[in-house]
Parts: sequence; C-alpha cells; structure tokens
Amino acid sequence: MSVDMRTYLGHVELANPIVTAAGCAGSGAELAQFFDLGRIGALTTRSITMAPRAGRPTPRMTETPSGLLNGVGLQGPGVDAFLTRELPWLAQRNIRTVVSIGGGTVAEYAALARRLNDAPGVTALEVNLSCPNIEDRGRVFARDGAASAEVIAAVRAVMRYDVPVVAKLSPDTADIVSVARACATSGADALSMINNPLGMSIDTETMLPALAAGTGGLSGPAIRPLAVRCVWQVRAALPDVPIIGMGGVLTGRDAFELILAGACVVAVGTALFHDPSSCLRILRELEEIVAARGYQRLADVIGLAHRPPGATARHRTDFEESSL
Amino acid sequence: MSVDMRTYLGHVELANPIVTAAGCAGSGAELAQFFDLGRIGALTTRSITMAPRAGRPTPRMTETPSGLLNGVGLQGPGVDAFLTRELPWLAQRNIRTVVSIGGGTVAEYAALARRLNDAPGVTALEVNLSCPNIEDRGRVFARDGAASAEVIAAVRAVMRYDVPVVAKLSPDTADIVSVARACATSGADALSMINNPLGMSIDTETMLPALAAGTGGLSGPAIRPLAVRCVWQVRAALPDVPIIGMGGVLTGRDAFELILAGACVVAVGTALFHDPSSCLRILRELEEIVAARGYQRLADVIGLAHRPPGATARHRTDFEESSL
Amino acid sequence: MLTTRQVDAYHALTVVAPRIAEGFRPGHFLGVAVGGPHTSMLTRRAFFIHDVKPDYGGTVEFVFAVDGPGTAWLAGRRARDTLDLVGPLGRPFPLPRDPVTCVMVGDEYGSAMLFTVADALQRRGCRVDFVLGGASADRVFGAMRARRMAETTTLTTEDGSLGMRGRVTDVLPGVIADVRADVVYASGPMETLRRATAVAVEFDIPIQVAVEERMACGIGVCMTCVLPVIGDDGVTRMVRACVEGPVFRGERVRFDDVGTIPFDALGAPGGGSRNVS
Amino acid sequence: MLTTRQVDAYHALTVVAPRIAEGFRPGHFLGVAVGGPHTSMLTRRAFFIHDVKPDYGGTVEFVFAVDGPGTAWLAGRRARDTLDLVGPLGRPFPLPRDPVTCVMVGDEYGSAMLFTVADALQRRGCRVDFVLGGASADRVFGAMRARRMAETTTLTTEDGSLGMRGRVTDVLPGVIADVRADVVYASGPMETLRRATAVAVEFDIPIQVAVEERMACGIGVCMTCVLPVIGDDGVTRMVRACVEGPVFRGERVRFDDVGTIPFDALGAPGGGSRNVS
Ligand SMILES: Cc1cc2nc3c(=O)[nH]c(=O)nc-3n(C[C@H](O)[C@H](O)[C@H](O)COP(=O)(O)OP(=O)(O)OC[C@H]3O[C@@H](n4cnc5c(N)ncnc54)[C@H](O)[C@@H]3O)c2cc1C
Ligand SMILES: Cc1cc2nc3c(=O)[nH]c(=O)nc-3n(C[C@H](O)[C@H](O)[C@H](O)COP(=O)(O)OP(=O)(O)OC[C@H]3O[C@@H](n4cnc5c(N)ncnc54)[C@H](O)[C@@H]3O)c2cc1C
Ligand SMILES: Cc1cc2nc3c(=O)[nH]c(=O)nc-3n(C[C@H](O)[C@H](O)[C@H](O)COP(=O)(O)O)c2cc1C
Ligand SMILES: Cc1cc2nc3c(=O)[nH]c(=O)nc-3n(C[C@H](O)[C@H](O)[C@H](O)COP(=O)(O)O)c2cc1C
Ligand code: FES
Ligand code: FES
Repeated sequence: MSVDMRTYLGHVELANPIVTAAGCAGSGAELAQFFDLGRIGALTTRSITMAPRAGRPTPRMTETPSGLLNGVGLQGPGVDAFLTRELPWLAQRNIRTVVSIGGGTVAEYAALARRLNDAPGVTALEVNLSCPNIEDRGRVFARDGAASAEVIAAVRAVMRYDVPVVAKLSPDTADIVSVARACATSGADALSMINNPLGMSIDTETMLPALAAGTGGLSGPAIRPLAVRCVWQVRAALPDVPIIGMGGVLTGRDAFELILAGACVVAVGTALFHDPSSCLRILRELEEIVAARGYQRLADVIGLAHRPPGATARHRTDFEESSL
Repeated sequence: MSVDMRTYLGHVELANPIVTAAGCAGSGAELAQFFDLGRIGALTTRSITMAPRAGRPTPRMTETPSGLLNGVGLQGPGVDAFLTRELPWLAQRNIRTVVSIGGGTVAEYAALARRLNDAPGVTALEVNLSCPNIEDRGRVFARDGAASAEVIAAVRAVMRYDVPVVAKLSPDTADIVSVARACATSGADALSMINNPLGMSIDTETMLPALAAGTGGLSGPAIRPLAVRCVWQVRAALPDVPIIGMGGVLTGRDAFELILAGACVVAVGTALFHDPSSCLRILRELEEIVAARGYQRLADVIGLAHRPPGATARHRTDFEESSL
Repeated sequence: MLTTRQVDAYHALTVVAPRIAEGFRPGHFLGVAVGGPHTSMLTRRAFFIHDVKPDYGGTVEFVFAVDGPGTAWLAGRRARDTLDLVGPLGRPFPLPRDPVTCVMVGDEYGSAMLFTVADALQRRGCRVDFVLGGASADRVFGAMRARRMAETTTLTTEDGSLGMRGRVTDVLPGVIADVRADVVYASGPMETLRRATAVAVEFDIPIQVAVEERMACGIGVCMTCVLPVIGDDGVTRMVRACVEGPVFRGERVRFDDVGTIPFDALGAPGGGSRNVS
Repeated sequence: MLTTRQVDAYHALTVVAPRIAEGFRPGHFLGVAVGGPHTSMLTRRAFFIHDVKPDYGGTVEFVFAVDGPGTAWLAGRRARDTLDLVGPLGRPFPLPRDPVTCVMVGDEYGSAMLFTVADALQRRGCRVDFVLGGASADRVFGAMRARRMAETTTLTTEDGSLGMRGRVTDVLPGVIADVRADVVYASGPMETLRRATAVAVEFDIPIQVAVEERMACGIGVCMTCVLPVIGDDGVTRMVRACVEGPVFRGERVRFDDVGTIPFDALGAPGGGSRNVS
C-alpha cells in the first residue's frame, strides 16, 4: 500500500519529508554519485557565508559514543561562488534546495538574504542561528530569543514572500520554546531543530582537546533524545508552525519518531557520512512504517504522539469512514 | 608505581576522586553487597526531599543510543526517614557521604539544609538545582543564574561552615559559566556538573512517549561530550572552584577525560546500572592511566588539558626536579 | 563460555557461571549485558534462570524470546562465545514448610523458571501440578518436562493448536478444584498474573507471582522497576521488583494500578507531599 | 563474506565485493563500517586497497594495523562474517604515459597500497624499484612481493632488525641517484611523505603522495579531511583528502602547515573574510 508522503513547509510542497541537513551534503554533486537527489524532499546546502571561509584547523572531527563531534567552522566558498557554481548546478537538475545562511551580524544575514532573493532555485531559506554574534562578545544568536528574532525579522523583511524563511534553533538554550516563539512572532515561516549542541572531547593520550577548535558540535544518535524533546516542546507550544526535525536520524524508525513528536520534515545529517544513500533508505523505511501502522497519508501521523494517552490513534479505517 | 589519589572538595579531603552520582546508588546498602563503599571517595545519596515521594508512574526508563532516559521523579523516603534510617547506616560504616537535596522553593532547600545541619556523617551537601521552582511556573532553578544563586545563598547561610556546599548544575541553560559564577559568588564551595539534560523518546509501536512522564533526563556516554565541555568552560572561567565532573563515565579513561578538563572529583552514575562495582574498576583504571602518563599525584593532572597546545605537560620528572 | 539451542519459539543459552549457580535459589534472575564491546545498548537484560547444573563447576541456563535488539543479539551468539552476567538477582520463591499441593502456572517463556521451583517443592514432598500456556503450540515452553514431573499437566493455547483453546487462567479454576490445590505459583505476563491472582483469591488460597517489570539495573539502585504493593502495615508503597521482588504474594500486588502511582501510595503527589520534580 | 589472515604485525582481510573490485584503480581506498549493528561507533574507517582479484566475481583485500577500537573489532572478524564497505573512494594515482623509472616508497602499512600501482606501472613498461620500511622487521609490509617484482628493493627499520637502520627517507636519495629515478610514489605517515617530498624536490623529480588524513565520510561531504594544497593558480586551498586526494603531487602539499589554516589560504581568518563561527 502506498502512502501519500507529501508535506508542506508553509505553502511550499515537498514530494516527501526527507531532506539533507545543512552542512552534511557537500555541494550536492558528491551525493549525486550515490543517488538521485531529485527523489528526496529537498537538499539543504551548507551554511553559506558572505566571504569564502577556510574553516578551522584539523583535527576537525572525533567520534564519541553514538555521536560525532565536529569543529569544521563553516568552511565554504562564500556566497558569490555559491551563486555562480553550486546553486545553478542544483537548479539545472531541478533539485529542491533549502539554502542555509550564516552570518556574524544581523546586517550580514540580511545582506545574504538580499543576495539570494533573486536567485532561481531557492525553495526555502534556512537561517542558521548558531553563529556567534560578533557584536555581542561572540554570544551565539540561537541562545536567546531576542537576538534570534532580530535576525529573523531582518531576513524576512528582505526575502521575497514566496520563499519560506526557516529559523534553525539550537538546544543550547534555557528555553527552546521561548526562542521558537520569538522567531515565529518575528516572521519565521517554519522552524528547524536541532543544531548541534556544543560538546568537547579530550584525547587522553596527548592530554589535549581532540579537536583543534577545542569545542565542537555534537551530532548523531546520541543527541536524538534532545531533538525529540525540542520538537515535542515546540510543537506543543506552537502547533501551527511547521517543524523540520533533525538530530541522529539513522533509520525510518528514527524519522518516524521525530514526525510523531511533531516534525513535518525530517533532515538527515550524520547518517550520510556512514551511508551516502541513507536518505532513500530512510524514506523507504518510513513509508513502510507509516503504511504498517495503517495510515495512507503522512499528514495524519505528524504530531500524533501528542494525543492523550488513552485516546486511540486515528486509524486508516477511521479516516476512510470520516471521509465518506 | 602508586599514585597519590587524594583530592579535595574545598577543605574536605577525599581518599580518591571516584564518587557515586546522586540518585544512582540507592541507599548505599544495595551497592555494599558488591563492593566496600569505604574504598571510594564518597557516596552521593539520591536527592533527599522534605516529604516522602512515590515518584513518577512507570515506564520510568528507556534506552537510547549510548544513553538512558529516566523519569524516576525523585522517588525517596523523605528527610525524616533518611535521617533515621539511611544516613546512620552510612555513618556507622564510616562511608564518606555527600548528601544531595532537592526542593521546590528556596525555603524548602533551606529547611532541608537546616535538618541536615546537625546530622553526623554529612561530608558535603550537594544542592540539586534541576528541580522545578513551584513559585516560578515550574521553571527549573538550574536554568538561570539568579534563581540558582538564591537557593545556594539560602543553603549556605544555614549550613555549618565546615560542610562544603556543592551546587549541581544542568547543561540545559544558555550559559553554564554564568550560572556557575552566580553560584560561586553566592557561596558555593564547589560545583558539580552535569545533571541530566532533558530528553524524550517516543515508542514507535504505541506512537506515544516511551516514558510515563513524557520527558526524562538523559544520562550515559551519549552526554559525555556535553559534560566535558561544561567542566572545561567552567574550569577556564573559575579555575579555583573545585568541580565534581560527571556524565557518561564508564571507564578510567572517561574519568581521566573529565579530570583533564578540570574536575577534581568524578561521579559515576549510569555505569553502576551495568556494572555494580564499576567505581572500583574505574578507580583502578584511572590510577593506572595517571601512572602510565608518568604522574605520581592526581593533583598534577587536574585541568591539564588547559595548558597551551605547544606546552609539554608537567611531567613526573619535572615535578621531582622542581620539588628539590 | 556457552552453548546454545533453539526450543520451538525460544532460545536457550547455557553459560558456565559457577558463582551464580552456587548462589541460585528458585525464582532468581540474571542481568545479561548485550551488544558486545562499544555497543550503544547500555542496560542489561533480565532473564529468569531456567536451570542450574553442576557441569564445569556450575552452569546456568536461561530461555528467551527475541523481542528487540538485545535479545536479537543474544540469539546470534554462538557456542564458546563469552557472556557478561550479573546474578543471581532478586528475592527467590518462599517454599512451604508442609507437603502441600501446588499448582504451577506458566505462560509463554514465563514457564521456564517454574521447573526449579517445582523440583524444590517435590523435594519437600509437595504434590505439583502444571498449567502451561502460550499463544500457540510453539510458544508453550516445557510441556514434556512438566508431564514427566507433575501429577497432572494442563496445556492451553490461544489458537487451540495444543491443549485447550484459551488462556492458562481459563483452566486454572478447574485445576485448583480438581487437585484441591493449597497454593499457586505463577509466572508470565502481568495480565496473566493479575487473572491468576483473581482466581486464587476466589478460592481463598495463597498465590506467589514472579512479576516482570522493565528493569535497568536489576540491583535496586535505579528505581525503574517499581509497582504498587501493599505492605504488612496495609500501606501501599512503590516497591522495586528487582530487590523487593520479583516474587510477591499475588494479593499484595495492586495489579489494576500497575503503571500508575495510586493516590493512597506512600509519597503520592497530593498525598501530603509536594511534587518537587 | 571474507577471509582473514595475519601478516606479521598486520591483519589482511579479503572481502568479496565485485562492484568495488570492478571500479578499482591503484590508489583507491575503502570505507569500512565497524562495530556491527547497534554499535556506538558511527564513522567508517578508511583503508587503502591492497589488492583486487577476480575470484568469486571480484574480491578486494586491505591490510591494517590495530590502532583503536574500530581496528580491534576488525581484527576479531572471522571467516564468513560479512562486512559493510563503501568504495572505491578517492582519486587514484595518475600513471605516466612513458616507460619511466619509478621509486615506490612505502612506510609501515602504507606499503600495502603500492603493489597495484607498481603492477600498473610495470604493465606500461616502467621500471620499478622499492624502498620499504617500518619501525621494526614485523612492521615492514610486502618485502617478499617487492623483491619478486622490483628491480631493486631497499628495506629500512628504525631498530635495525631488518635492512638498513633508519627511515625510508634516509635511503631514498641514494636509491634515486642509483636508479636514476624519474618519479617517486610514496605512501605512509605524513612525516614520511613530507621528507620524501623534500628529497624529490631536491632531485627535481615529481613525486605523487597518498596522504592519510582523519576522515569521517570519505565521500567529500563532511569537510573533516582537509589539508592546505597549492592549486594550479598558485592559491592555497583547504582541500579534501578524500575526494580531491588522497593522491596529490607532493610539492603541492604544504606539509609544514598541515593542521593549520595558513594565513594566505583562500578564506583564512583575517584574509579578508570575517570569522563567523
Ligand atoms: C525479572 C525479569 C525476568 C525476565 N525473564 C525473562 C525470561 O526468562 N525470558 C525472556 O524471554 N524474557 C524475560 N524477561 C523479559 C526480557 O528482559 C526482555 O524481553 C528483554 O529485556 C528485551 O530486550 P530487547 O533488547 O530485546 O528489547 P528492547 O525492547 O529493545 O529493550 C529495551 C529496554 O527495555 C527493557 N525491556 C524491554 N522489554 C522488557 C520486558 N518485557 N521486561 C523487562 N525489561 C524489558 C530492556 O531490558 C531494555 O532495557 C524478563 C524480564 C524481567 C524483568
Ligand atoms: C585514505 C586513508 C587510507 C588508510 N589506509 C589504511 C590502511 O591501508 N591500513 C591501515 O592500517 N590504516 C589505514 N588508514 C588509517 C586507518 O583509517 C585508521 O587506523 C583507523 O581509522 C583507526 O580506527 P580505530 O577505530 O582503530 O581508531 P580510533 O582512533 O578509535 O578511531 C577514531 C576515529 O578517528 C579516525 N582515525 C583514527 N586514526 C586515523 C588515521 N590514522 N587516519 C584516518 N582516520 C583515523 C577513525 O576513522 C575514526 O573515525 C588509512 C586512513 C586513511 C585516511
Ligand atoms: C560536519 C557537520 C557540518 C554541519 N554544518 C552545518 C551548517 O553549515 N549549518 C547548519 O545549520 N548546521 C550544520 N550542521 C548541523 C546539522 O545540520 C544538523 O543540525 C545536526 O548535525 C543534527 O543532525 P544529525 O545528527 O543528523 O547530523 C552540521 C553538522 C555536521 C555534523
Ligand atoms: C536513574 C537516575 C536517577 C538520578 N537521580 C538524581 C538525583 O536524585 N539527584 C541528582 O542531582 N541527580 C540525579 N541523577 C543524575 C546523576 O546524578 C548524574 O548527574 C547524571 O546521570 C550523569 O551521570 P551518568 O551519565 O554517569 O549517569 C540521576 C540519574 C539517573 C540516571
Ligand atoms: S531495576 Fe533498578 S531498581 Fe529495580
Ligand atoms: S572525509 Fe568527509 S570530506 Fe573528506
């Protein structure tokens, strides 16, 4: 039995809910050797910055239990090269593309949005708020609702209305719901969570930090419980705002977990490093799980775990009856 | 070669740095069947509350990748039964005991400290700040420096001067350093970190939260990178405040990692569920590692990873020379 | 070091573990580490001990059904692999002083732990009768052994593929009446224990049940495995199945309230204590 | 499906993998999943392909030293276990058009990947000479095979237990001079590649090096494995060893700056771009 896997980011329809996570799919061309990128919901780019960035020194990555710690430091070609080389490559192939942007000031985010405004092939704009605010002693925007809201408002103001603006949140905050609410209020059409919580690992042989950058972002299944919790809390507080859920998704079961918590789109990051074509496998597994639970439409299971414990799930047959 | 493993929590000497983590060692008697509790640095009690507590409904625990999610809800006998039954049992056996307390208001924490003030056998008082503040819409104290500082000041004011007060911090905050600083300023003699970050897991069969409580605390190796980062950041900012490090310690290597980051005491929690006598194994492994690196004193490796990358570690032989 | 065999729907693993074998009493269980080194699975899995033998200084055997990743991993073990065990754990069955008549009720893999109990009872001169069941014939464990040792053995399956169609608790009243049972020993899913207890209460005879609650430590330190049990003083407490059980007197277990904190339990929210966390 | 053998200090695993064998070119590497299902180890380990054979539709063999938990797990695999591989990965060695004289420099397990290169060179009529080394005799890989195929083979060990005492790069100048080498192919630790490149530069002959940088994905998407390499345009970029390498022209790699972002690299902090994260 086939399932209608279509989903929506604001008014933008995606063929299915599986997308790549920012910074985990290279420029797209690398993954295209392993599977047809047109078959997933969308590809998310790395966070594009104004200038080219060489990133952090190596070592940049270390393994932790069921996790990965990375200190890449947003290495990338800068917005000019992105617009002349990477985005056209994706657009020519009709690959749905969520463009992620990263900046050091509110003005820089706005400038990036302005540059992307007329570019063909931008399905949605994801604002990576986990960047240090160089005007506030390097405090990360995402920590705090007001700083995040300021960035979102500035980006929303310049970005064309038909491109959804997605605010990407971090779990490293006292209250993710208040940050989410601030972003939604200031114009975010959708929210995306979670970015990597800050972690660290020390090499007990050299007795020094394992990453050249010292601290790094933690990803992978280790953080999935944090991701599920964040999606759950934000969905409970803001049931009408679409959520892109991510964090440690390796299988269709994991994607389904985030969908039950309230995500309508699920991004796959670290799993791509292990299995380059994992997106398609996860999509297939997810579809099988949804079908096995008796549903014909993905839309019917989004946030389903929020129903009261006693209530039975709205079942395919119930649905058929009610549609008569 | 034997290593001098003594360490200090303020002016209180512990024979070695390995202690149990709050809420993970029952009343002590359960573990005593597996090893001699007198051989570890100290036992930490579960968080003692004013009234007896039945805790949360079951299911209370679920496994996550390299982690454990628990929603026990501080089940415990209450302070009266603790003082008449559990503490004397430990005191009679000369088991060093860190008593953890949990409350719903500043006044309740202070009242608990007052009850414990004259009790014999309290080596240190650990204040579990990850409890909801019932006077502030259930916001957890540990989220925020001001709320944490208020609790610590109240407890420090009533607790006898020779019992160190330890503030136990949570990673679920925008800035752990500012919470740590607020606690130290208001009288904490030491800091303990990290308590469980809030997580969640959904049972994809029932399509409902896996824990009866919905959300739960994440523990185990999955969170070790968060623990190392918190200890590192706080040690860098407050180099003179003793730190009890915890979070996912399974082996002597893991304990050594937290010590290199800046902890002078390391607590073992979840590992006890897998291996009841893990504390002694970890202690032995840690001692071997410290010796293998050429050090004779634990004190010489605490925070060692903070040295500048180029600098060579202060080596045993250097130490011998400098002590001539 | 172990040997492995498949018994219908179940796997049986025998492990050389002299210290566990030595301390064993009927009703004890094991904590088994799963997944091998660097696994992402942290908690031990609990299994009742099925049998203990003196070979190689002492072996223990347990029987299990594949349920999730941990039991799937165990099912993949081969002869001579090693296994990391903690045990024996739990409070064993209390045995009667007098030579009474005992009905052993086992459902699904729950049956496996009853045979050492039955042995011990027979050694004390008790009469033993078995009622064993499962969803289908391949899920009824130990029917042959029961037939060899018991006065009577009654089998049930839900699909009728073996013995009577139905549940063990459907036939239990008849068996109790026929054999004039003095006491019931039961092991199986919570629902089976609940029904068996109701039957025993009806007949006004004591029942000992071995409960199965989700466990993380098995040694009493994590507070995962609690259920509401009425104490000698009449007060309901959330007690740990791993150290205060897994064996309880059936009528003391508040089966209908399992999975809740009954409002009258010691320390229940609202029951005079405040809800701190 | 695999077979396994121990070669002195190394383990060699042969895996049936027709698609990888078919796409293989000398210099390619594999990404190998370690730890089995439900492992806590997420990243694939990278290994150079040592050999490819047509048996069973195509097999690949790789050689490794036990270093940490992933390689320890691999060393514990037994015949007929299955292994999860991705490959072939990386940019292979460019081969010269003309029949030139080539010196193959291999240090430790780095030697293992040179034999298929040497084969391909010989098939093009090149003369091949080997310089192989390691810390001790048991860590010099492939000496026999080198002796069989090469015009000359020079061995070094740091402890003098085999061949000359010292490093491969100590004897390299002599070999280059003796055989009048046209080009060097080198594989081994970064320090060895750095020194070998210095020697080649000294002799003003080209050198192709296969670098080994920590990798997480092996397919170019994670940006873990970068090192500063000078492009055709003279600009230094932080390029990915896994897709832009692992084979580079030695003199293009800024060995002294590996582990740093050289101030003049494209996008370096302060180099006109702001440091955003
Ligand atoms: C005292 C006791 C004795 C038991 N004896 C047996 C036995 O003899 N034979 C047998 O087949 N099974 C027995 N069980 C159940 C057995 O422990 C579970 O089937 C097993 O833990 C499932 O592990 P998994 O990894 O396959 O499943 P998962 O569902 O993936 O397990 C995830 C987690 O949940 C726990 N868990 C899941 N199901 C159960 C359960 N039913 N009971 C307790 N914990 C659970 C696991 O321990 C683990 O921590 C017993 C349980 C208890 C508490
Ligand atoms: C292109 C390439 C080819 C290689 N070929 C071989 C080979 O043929 N034979 C061989 O023995 N080794 C080879 N290595 C090194 C091999 O990948 C490491 O020894 C191995 O990854 C160590 O894994 P571990 O789990 O034992 O150690 P750990 O240190 O626990 O590994 C932890 C993490 O660090 C990475 N890592 C650790 N050391 C290295 C290293 N030296 N290089 C790259 N990543 C590392 C691992 O991939 C893993 O992600 C190669 C490395 C690269 C990059
Ligand atoms: C190597 C790496 C690079 C990343 N780069 C970015 C980035 O450029 N922008 C961003 O918003 N998130 C970035 N992330 C975070 C991921 O998009 C994702 O939020 C996170 O890793 C959790 O998902 P996962 O566990 O599936 O990887 C990166 C993560 C990794 C591991
Ligand atoms: C079952 C369980 C109960 C806990 N109870 C408490 C508690 O009562 N008070 C407290 O401060 N921390 C409590 N904790 C947190 C631990 O003390 C510790 O901070 C955390 O689990 C991280 O360490 P670990 O990964 O070694 O378990 C509990 C943790 C677990 C797993
Ligand atoms: S399983 Fe931990 S207390 Fe019972
Ligand atoms: S290893 Fe991921 S980019 Fe090279």
